[in-house]
Amino acid sequence: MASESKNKTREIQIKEKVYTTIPFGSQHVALPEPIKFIFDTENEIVKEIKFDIAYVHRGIEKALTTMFDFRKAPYVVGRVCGICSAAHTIPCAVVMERAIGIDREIPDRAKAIRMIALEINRLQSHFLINGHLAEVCGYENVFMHIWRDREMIMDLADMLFGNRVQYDVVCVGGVNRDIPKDKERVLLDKLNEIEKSVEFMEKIFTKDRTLVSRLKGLGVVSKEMALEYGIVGPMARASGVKTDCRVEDDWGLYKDLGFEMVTMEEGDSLARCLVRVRECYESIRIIREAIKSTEEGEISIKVTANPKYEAVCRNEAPRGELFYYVKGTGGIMPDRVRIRTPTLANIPILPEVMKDVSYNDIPPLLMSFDPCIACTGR
Amino acid sequence: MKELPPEKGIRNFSVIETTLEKIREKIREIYDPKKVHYIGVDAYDDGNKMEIRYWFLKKESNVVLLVKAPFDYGEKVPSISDIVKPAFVQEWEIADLFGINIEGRVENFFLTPESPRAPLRRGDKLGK
Amino acid sequence: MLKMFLTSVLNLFRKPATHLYPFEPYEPFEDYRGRIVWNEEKCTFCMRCEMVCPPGAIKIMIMEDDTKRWLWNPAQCIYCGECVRNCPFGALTQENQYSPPLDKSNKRDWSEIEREAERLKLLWRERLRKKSQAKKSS
Amino acid sequence: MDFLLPASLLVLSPLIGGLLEGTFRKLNARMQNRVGPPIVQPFYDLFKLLQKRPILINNYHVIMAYAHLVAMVIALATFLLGGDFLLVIFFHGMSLALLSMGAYGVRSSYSQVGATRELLHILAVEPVLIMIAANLYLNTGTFLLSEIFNSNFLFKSMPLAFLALVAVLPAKLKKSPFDVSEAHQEIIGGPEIEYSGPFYAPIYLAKWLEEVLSAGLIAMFFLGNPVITLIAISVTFTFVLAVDNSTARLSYWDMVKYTWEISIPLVLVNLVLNYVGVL
Repeated sequence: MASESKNKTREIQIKEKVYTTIPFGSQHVALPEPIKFIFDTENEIVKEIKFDIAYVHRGIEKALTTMFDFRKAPYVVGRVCGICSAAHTIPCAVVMERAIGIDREIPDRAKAIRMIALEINRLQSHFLINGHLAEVCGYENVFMHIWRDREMIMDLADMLFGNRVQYDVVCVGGVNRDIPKDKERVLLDKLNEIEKSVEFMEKIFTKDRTLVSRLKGLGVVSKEMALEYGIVGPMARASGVKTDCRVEDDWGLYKDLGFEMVTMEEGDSLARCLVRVRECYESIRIIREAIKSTEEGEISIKVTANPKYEAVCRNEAPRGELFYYVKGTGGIMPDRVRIRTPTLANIPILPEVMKDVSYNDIPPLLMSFDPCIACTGR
Repeated sequence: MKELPPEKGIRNFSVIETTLEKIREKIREIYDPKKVHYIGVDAYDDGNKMEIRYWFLKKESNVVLLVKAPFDYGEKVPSISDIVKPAFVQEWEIADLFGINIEGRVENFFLTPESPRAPLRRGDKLGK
Repeated sequence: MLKMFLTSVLNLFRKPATHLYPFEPYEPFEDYRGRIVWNEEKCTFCMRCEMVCPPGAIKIMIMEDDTKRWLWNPAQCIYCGECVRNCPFGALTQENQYSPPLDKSNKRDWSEIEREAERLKLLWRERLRKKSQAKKSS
Repeated sequence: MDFLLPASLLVLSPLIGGLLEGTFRKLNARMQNRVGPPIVQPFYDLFKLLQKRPILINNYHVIMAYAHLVAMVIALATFLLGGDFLLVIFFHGMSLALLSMGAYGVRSSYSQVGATRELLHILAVEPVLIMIAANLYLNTGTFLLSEIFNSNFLFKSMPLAFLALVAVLPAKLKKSPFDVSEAHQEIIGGPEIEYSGPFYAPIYLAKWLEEVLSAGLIAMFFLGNPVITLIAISVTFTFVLAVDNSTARLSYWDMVKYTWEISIPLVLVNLVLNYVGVL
């Protein structure tokens, strides 16, 4: 009897492959955001992945249709995500304007200020994620340096818009505050300094041997795979997919200012990181052009009607394509608002990429995707 | 961007209306990863009827496409995640938010078990 | 690697970038969106600020003897400045100072205030209705 | 006199270790262009840890933490009181092994992974130390530290062995690029993760003692003039910290590979050179 049961257990052991299960999240040092991965590993190589994002649903889509009128909507969606606050407020304002039917009348100066807000937002987000990427590689010093320089950008936003994180400068019908001449000058001076720290960042991420050896060839997403999974933003551009909503949608003046898309072919973590670094140069250039091309003047128009059409807006958030849809019915609150955040588009590919990667490479791989779970939960 | 007349109540996207039975074929017809970018899944509930909506982008012309199909409450909705690979995440999300019975959905993917059921549903409430 | 090595060693002789906040005061920028200041003399209690406030941090209480009070919750306020821009009489201004930290002396039960304001508003509407009825009948 | 200085060093070693750790943190912060905590911060930490509410996972787990400390104390005592150098190495290795044994005693997978990596640390560090011991024997004719300490400026005859020691110091002190067993961003402290409050205190203390032991190992090469000894220790530690601040963490196999490919050949070359009589 005893031997029989012994045989049984042995059989079970042979049948079932025994993996070491390593949980990652819902709170983890490398990614302090509420997403949970469960990795089944063998000799620290990830074999199976499960994930769960059911932690932070805040019902913002519902709140926009039941609690806040359309004028307040940009302020509400600014709170979807702290890092890409401007990136959310702009398409929300634009989509409301389109639903009202006044999107053609927005003055150029307002568009330029929106672009400046978005690009400053992008700069600080890219600094944040690249610093964080260095940190999860165990490179605390680069993290400290990049975040020290990021403080400059935060101060810039503070000076221009009155707050470090929540710019709240965009409203339906234009923007809230203009950038006076003296601030423009300070902004241009600061941009030179920021450019220097971007150069520092580029030097580190291209030259530093330990960092490059960690990131090179890690989590390669080929172009076919990127297209198949419909990934967006810097991740797609790092795989050679030419997609950028700044030129695809026309709420801003990007086409007029000669926007150049940054793409790379490698598709690994290092490429994703370098695309972000190089986008920083482009952002700085766009801010300069935006200031140069427009004069102080009208910054908003009066909004008298309520949203009555269905409209969409696509915006390039720091993390990728952000999609807003609004269905207005003529009432003060829209009937349905849909927010498709970039991370939601990038999540499906993660399990594919993470398979057969060593566990100690998982944090850099995950951070190179730049997930923002607070956005995803909404 | 192609603009439809405002009388139809739609700005800067074009609509393909179809039925629930035909939606898979329709999407198979449209979707080609090289030419069409998949944006997302959405649902809409006007209180009497539900609608499932798939958003795409035609890359060449930058036109946003909406493929939509109405259906009744409780009807089983086919999944398109075998045609459009990344669709499953958002399908499960709207399945949770609207209480739609989508093929292959995972319960409580987006909401916690304690949260209200189907918060965005208007008619035919599911209750707690 | 070498670059960072040199930077690290040189940093030993540089001034650290840390701002030791409570010991070194931090000056907010000129246009920082800080606390909202209410000027009672200019205010006509038009209720516009209460209407436009996104989080509902401004409440106007209409007491039973028709005196009015303007209440602002610094903890709920998102400091967007929408009320200041929308005030037709310039009764609201935004300072560049941070709002003071909440402690026992200035913390109030805001949900209680909200409920009270709603109740008083209903009473006020009732009074208005009665007044207009009286006018009509006269 | 011969006994008084080592004994007083041993008694004061927690104090010295704490100050060393505090200096490390301060230097680390300054290298990252920060101000950093005060130098006595480790003592604040230790007292805070001792005051915390004890949460016991299992007895075995906690006993191993104390055993880790005791083995480290024995290693340090043997070193300072002039015992056998091999004994120091064995007790040092044993204390790390005890730590990973304790880590295997809990179900947390971070702890388990960390324990495996800790064993790899032993695999990386100890062979180099043993090779250095062999080299010392060739030079001084003894493993007894009391006699080795009488020798003057060993660095002259075994510079490559010293370089090998510097190369394994990051792995020994768990500094980047070889902090794989701690790997804060991957396994959150590894073998230490499940210890908390007063049960973490012995591990924290053992870390200080390990720093003192490392300082002693460096000092061993520069005996003779106390000023030179102190300068050597501070320069070496600054170098290790600067390396810590200028590298990313490599994988655990890289750690074993680098130490075996660089440190051990270095000592071997030194050994051959000593044997031939060049150095």
